[in-house]
Amino acid sequence: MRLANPTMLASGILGLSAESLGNIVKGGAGAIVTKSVGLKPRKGYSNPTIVQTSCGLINAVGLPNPGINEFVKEIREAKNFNVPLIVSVYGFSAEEYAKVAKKAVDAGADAVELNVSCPHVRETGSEIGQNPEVLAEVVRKVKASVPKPVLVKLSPNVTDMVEIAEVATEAGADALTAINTVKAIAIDPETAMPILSNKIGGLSGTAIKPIAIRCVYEIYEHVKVPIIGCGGITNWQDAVEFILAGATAIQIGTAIAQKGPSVFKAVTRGINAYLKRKGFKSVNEIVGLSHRN
Amino acid sequence: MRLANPTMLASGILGLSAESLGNIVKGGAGAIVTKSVGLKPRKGYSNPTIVQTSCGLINAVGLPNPGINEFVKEIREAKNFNVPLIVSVYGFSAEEYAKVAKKAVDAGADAVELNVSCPHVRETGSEIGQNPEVLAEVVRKVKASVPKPVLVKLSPNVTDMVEIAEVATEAGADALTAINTVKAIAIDPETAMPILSNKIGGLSGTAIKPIAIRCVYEIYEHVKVPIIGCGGITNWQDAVEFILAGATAIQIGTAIAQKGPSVFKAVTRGINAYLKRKGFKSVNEIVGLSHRN
Amino acid sequence: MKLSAYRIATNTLRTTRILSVKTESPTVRTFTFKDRQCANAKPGQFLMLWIPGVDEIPLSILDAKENGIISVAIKKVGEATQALHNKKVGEIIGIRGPFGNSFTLKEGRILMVSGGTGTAPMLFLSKKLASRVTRLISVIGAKTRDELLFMNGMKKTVDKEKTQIIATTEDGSYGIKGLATTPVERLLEKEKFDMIYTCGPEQMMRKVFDLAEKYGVALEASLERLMRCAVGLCGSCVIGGYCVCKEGPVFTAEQLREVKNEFGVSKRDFDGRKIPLE
Amino acid sequence: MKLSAYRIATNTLRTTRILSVKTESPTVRTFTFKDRQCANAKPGQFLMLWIPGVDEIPLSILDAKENGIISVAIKKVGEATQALHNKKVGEIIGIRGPFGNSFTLKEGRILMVSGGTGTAPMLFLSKKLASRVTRLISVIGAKTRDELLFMNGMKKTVDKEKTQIIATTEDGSYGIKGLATTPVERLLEKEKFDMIYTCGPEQMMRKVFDLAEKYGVALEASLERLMRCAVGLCGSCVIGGYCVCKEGPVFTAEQLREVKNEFGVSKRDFDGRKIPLE
Ligand SMILES: Cc1cc2nc3c(=O)[nH]c(=O)nc-3n(C[C@H](O)[C@H](O)[C@H](O)COP(=O)(O)OP(=O)(O)OC[C@H]3O[C@@H](n4cnc5c(N)ncnc54)[C@H](O)[C@@H]3O)c2cc1C
Ligand SMILES: Cc1cc2nc3c(=O)[nH]c(=O)nc-3n(C[C@H](O)[C@H](O)[C@H](O)COP(=O)(O)OP(=O)(O)OC[C@H]3O[C@@H](n4cnc5c(N)ncnc54)[C@H](O)[C@@H]3O)c2cc1C
Ligand SMILES: Cc1cc2nc3c(=O)[nH]c(=O)nc-3n(C[C@H](O)[C@H](O)[C@H](O)COP(=O)(O)O)c2cc1C
Ligand SMILES: Cc1cc2nc3c(=O)[nH]c(=O)nc-3n(C[C@H](O)[C@H](O)[C@H](O)COP(=O)(O)O)c2cc1C
Ligand code: FES
Ligand code: FES
Repeated sequence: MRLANPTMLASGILGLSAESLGNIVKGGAGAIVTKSVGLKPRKGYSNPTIVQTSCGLINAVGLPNPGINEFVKEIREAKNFNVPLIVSVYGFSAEEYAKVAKKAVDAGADAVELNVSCPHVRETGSEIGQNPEVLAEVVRKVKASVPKPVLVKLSPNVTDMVEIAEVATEAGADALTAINTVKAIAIDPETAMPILSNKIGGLSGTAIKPIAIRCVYEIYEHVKVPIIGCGGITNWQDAVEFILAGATAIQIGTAIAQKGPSVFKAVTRGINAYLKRKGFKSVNEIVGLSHRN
Repeated sequence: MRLANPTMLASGILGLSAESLGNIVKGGAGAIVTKSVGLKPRKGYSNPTIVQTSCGLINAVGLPNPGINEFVKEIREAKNFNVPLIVSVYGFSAEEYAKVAKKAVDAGADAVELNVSCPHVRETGSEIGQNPEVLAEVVRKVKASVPKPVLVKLSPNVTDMVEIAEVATEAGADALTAINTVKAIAIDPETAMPILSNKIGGLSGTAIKPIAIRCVYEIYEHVKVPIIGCGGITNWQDAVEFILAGATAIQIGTAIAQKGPSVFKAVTRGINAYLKRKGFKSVNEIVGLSHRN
Repeated sequence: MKLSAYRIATNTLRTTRILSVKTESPTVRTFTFKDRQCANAKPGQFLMLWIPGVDEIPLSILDAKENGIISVAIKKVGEATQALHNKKVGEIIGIRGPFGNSFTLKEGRILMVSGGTGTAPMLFLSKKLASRVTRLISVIGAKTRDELLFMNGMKKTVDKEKTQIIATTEDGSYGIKGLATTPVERLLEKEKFDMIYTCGPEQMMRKVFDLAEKYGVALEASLERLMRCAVGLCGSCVIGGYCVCKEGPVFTAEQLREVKNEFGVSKRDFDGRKIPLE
Repeated sequence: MKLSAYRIATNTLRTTRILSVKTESPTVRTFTFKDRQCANAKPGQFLMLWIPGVDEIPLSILDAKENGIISVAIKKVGEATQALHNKKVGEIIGIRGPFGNSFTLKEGRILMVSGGTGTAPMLFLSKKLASRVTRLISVIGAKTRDELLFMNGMKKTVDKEKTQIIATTEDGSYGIKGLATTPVERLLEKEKFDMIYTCGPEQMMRKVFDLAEKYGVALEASLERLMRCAVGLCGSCVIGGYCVCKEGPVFTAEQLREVKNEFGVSKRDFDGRKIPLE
């Protein structure tokens, strides 16, 4: 899988319709990741599903999606954009992950990203990614059923990132995405109520950037597969920080709310200017460079 | 241990000298927690030991402290301020924790807080607080050697906050402080270097508030001991949010850099005005109120 | 693409108290509250209103005064709106916004066509247009006479010489019998308009759009879609390649042409599936 | 307590390139670089300078031009300062700050007493004072002639009529033989001063302080302590109840009286222990 540039859309951001994904491609993304899709349709949680904090967003959308059987239409349409299409997949069992992944690939996905890190839906997401045995089984089953690269998206809500990263790669992950959102809550003082209908959600945006970069930094020295950095990236400096920490590519989500889809172009331009100024020929030359001493 | 008001100084902030602690008391803190002290003197890491991010600070000071034998002087002086004095304690073994705690209490500490959550010093701090067996042993040993309340300060860098909180309380913790800093890093794009000399540090300040409140919220339903909320508190609204999540008192650290020691008075005033406006008589009436439905 | 278009400062949730509740019709009540951040909201913009413990729903801004007194008109259709109708003065609600774009303020000869609570932004718009128009015809539709909204408000807004208000009711209990669209073709045949603004049930707007296309008149319509984030992230509100929360809710005829196969035809359900408009 | 005193906006680390390096003495070099946030720094303020991969150290600002050209004078004393001395034009350093308070700008008759790189903030201060003073005596001390710093700079700054520069060297190779404090008592006997400013080795400043107390002259001294955070959090820089990084580095005679048993006597080591000043 070759990317035109190292920027990718993060899963769950405008990723349910092919036309929206098309706008992201127009905005300059080097690859697109769909919203996480499961075997059956899910309505998600009722509102509020999103709440802003001083330097981020907490969301508990609850994985709304039309189910893979319906979603294949969007996949077929979105595969016509000339960038790699990665379908994010979740399931309530290893079999479900594998089934959904297979249907996604059959419909034309260039790769699948396993969402084993959503912090707000029970019996899937991070409940899988926090459990080494279950995680390994999920990755193995998916690997066995699809001939395309399998990315595993990691949760920061674990004691030991390295352990989980190693489990995922040993089970066959072709790349790791780090990170999904950080478990968080917001409570309104006036009503004494958690604001999100699901109460607990996941924190994204600027607030989590230093945590996300640390996760990439930690796992870089222990795995050989490419790492895709994600969490709070708003500008090229953020992207470069992730790459220097060990990321081969990066994903952008929350920043799209402020900067629009053209954030991908802006970040790519910034990375290229940086490489040129520093005398490097490609992103690969600076991947993990901060580990040099 | 009775506090004049629910605000406390967080450990590691101006907490190495009695005179600085005195300023914090003048600023209105209801209790003071010292810098974490160990058995032997430690110089800490070389600079940079602190780096600012968009909405927080990352620090890896490395637990500099003069060792408990020297520090007892400060304890004896600081116990004269008319607020509870809590000595934060770390060790490289359960025995060390117990020894330091005993010396602190013998010198006059009203309670000890066990730092089992510092994310940047090996073989102590979070390496202890992330391991249920070791944690239980540390808490038990300390409990057995001091007749004063033992607070356990929890790390957010764990898969399961509730498990750790339960282990700590079952081992005898009289209260839990949540949370210490979140493991993080900052890399400078121009030099491609991690900025902190220790590379990895702990994120504090506004950025981590929603994570800290979530930790308090999660453990509140599972433990009976008081919880002291900590992480990113800057104003009374933040404090109230922690209390509604389940905290009986709160600690303030990073905000002192912007607001000075009078932040304690300002927060206390705000909490009191809130209670009055809402018709409550005391903080206790609103502890954990957000769990009501 | 201007950066300012992507500012999300107004996305912070703040709580405020209901200042007044007024019953406008058997199913519609207007609520006022104070909110500084909405003080400069423009006609067409919407806010997200949090009913603590129940839901958070998008509502068009009915009026925004400089002193921060904001009003919204709410039609009781389900759980959230029912819960709101039960709320009394002094109770706490939460607000995010204002969100989205707004109607352009045209000069000259204007036609407005609205139905149901769609009349809310039209009333707001007509206040802002009052001084600029030479003619304003406002067609307001409802099922029955007592559901006709803001007739008086609309009358007061623009001066009588220039303004004409046409009511339609499905049961004929007031004004013209039929749908709001019924008088529109006749009006377009007779007069030349510089702009048609429309807001209301989507099938109604679609008809108005088709007529506007036929007669070559410029048009802006305010659309509704499922809103979650309201800041262009979650994708629940998409129509074609547009996020209604951010690139809308007001769309021009040119844009509507692009989404012709969805506009007035289908929307996306809570699970993201396309379903026919009921 | 003003809120502005607690702003930490300048705490963000930024990197910049060394624009020039000048050898001032066998042990001291001045470095210039561009940094907008220090453009309005005041005499007495300091910055934290990051030597990537080595250390981050506090340095007094020697000069800050409106165009953001900043200079610092660095004495080679250990690993970090040695590493800095090896740096060449174009190499990257990091900057945080400016931090701390500054000298008050007095009018009238001024005495300055400085030693070593303590002359750096004195030179900066004398530039700001130039137009306000009626008399300025600057006592500059060093071990030997070639370590006397900024004599020329100081001469150029204030006009000759008003200014007198007195050099002292311990070996008598230039000016008065002895310590910077040697001529001070004589000066205080002879003349009345409105303010004494002092910066340099702490024992020197302590002597100047004792003399100022004896002769009843106002004094401000710039102190050094171990700096880590520079924003009043970590507590490494405390003297008495003060954080030198925030409530200092400039202290008045009144404040110094409060910390008399530490000032010129002891400091806190890296592990927080009080140790005697060497
Ligand atoms: C931009 C915009 C402006 C609006 N302005 C007004 C207004 O001024 N006055 C007014 O009364 N109504 C307005 N609405 C519609 C209003 O949001 C819905 O009537 C309300 O959400 C219904 O909620 P409920 O729980 O009462 O009904 P439910 O029974 O939950 O839903 C009834 C229908 O309302 C719609 N709906 C429910 N939740 C949402 C949501 N989060 N986002 C969008 N649609 C939803 C769905 O189509 C649903 O089928 C507006 C909608 C949008 C998108
Ligand atoms: C407010 C302030 C302003 C200063 N201004 C200047 C100046 O303009 N020019 C100049 O040459 N020097 C200045 N210094 C002193 C300078 O910071 C030290 O010389 C430098 O840190 C020594 O570092 P090193 O690694 O070369 O030496 P080391 O061998 O590491 O240390 C030598 C001594 O320097 C001191 N020191 C080391 N690290 C620090 C630190 N982080 N904070 C404070 N002191 C430290 C200690 O007392 C130590 O014993 C200033 C110090 C302070 C606090
Ligand atoms: C509204 C929203 C919805 C999301 N949905 C998903 C999802 O379905 N699957 C997933 O793996 N991650 C999801 N995420 C997480 C993002 O993909 C990303 O990991 C996270 O937001 C951090 O990146 P950011 O700070 O750039 O947004 C979602 C994030 C947001 C804000
Ligand atoms: C400079 C600094 C030093 C700290 N040192 C300690 C320490 O010694 N022991 C400890 O338990 N926590 C220490 N902490 C963590 C704080 O006590 C607190 O848990 C954390 O900063 C979150 O709170 P805040 O956001 O209010 O700062 C330190 C934090 C900072 C910023
Ligand atoms: S409501 Fe989320 S993108 Fe429009
Ligand atoms: S250097 Fe940290 S408090 Fe002054």
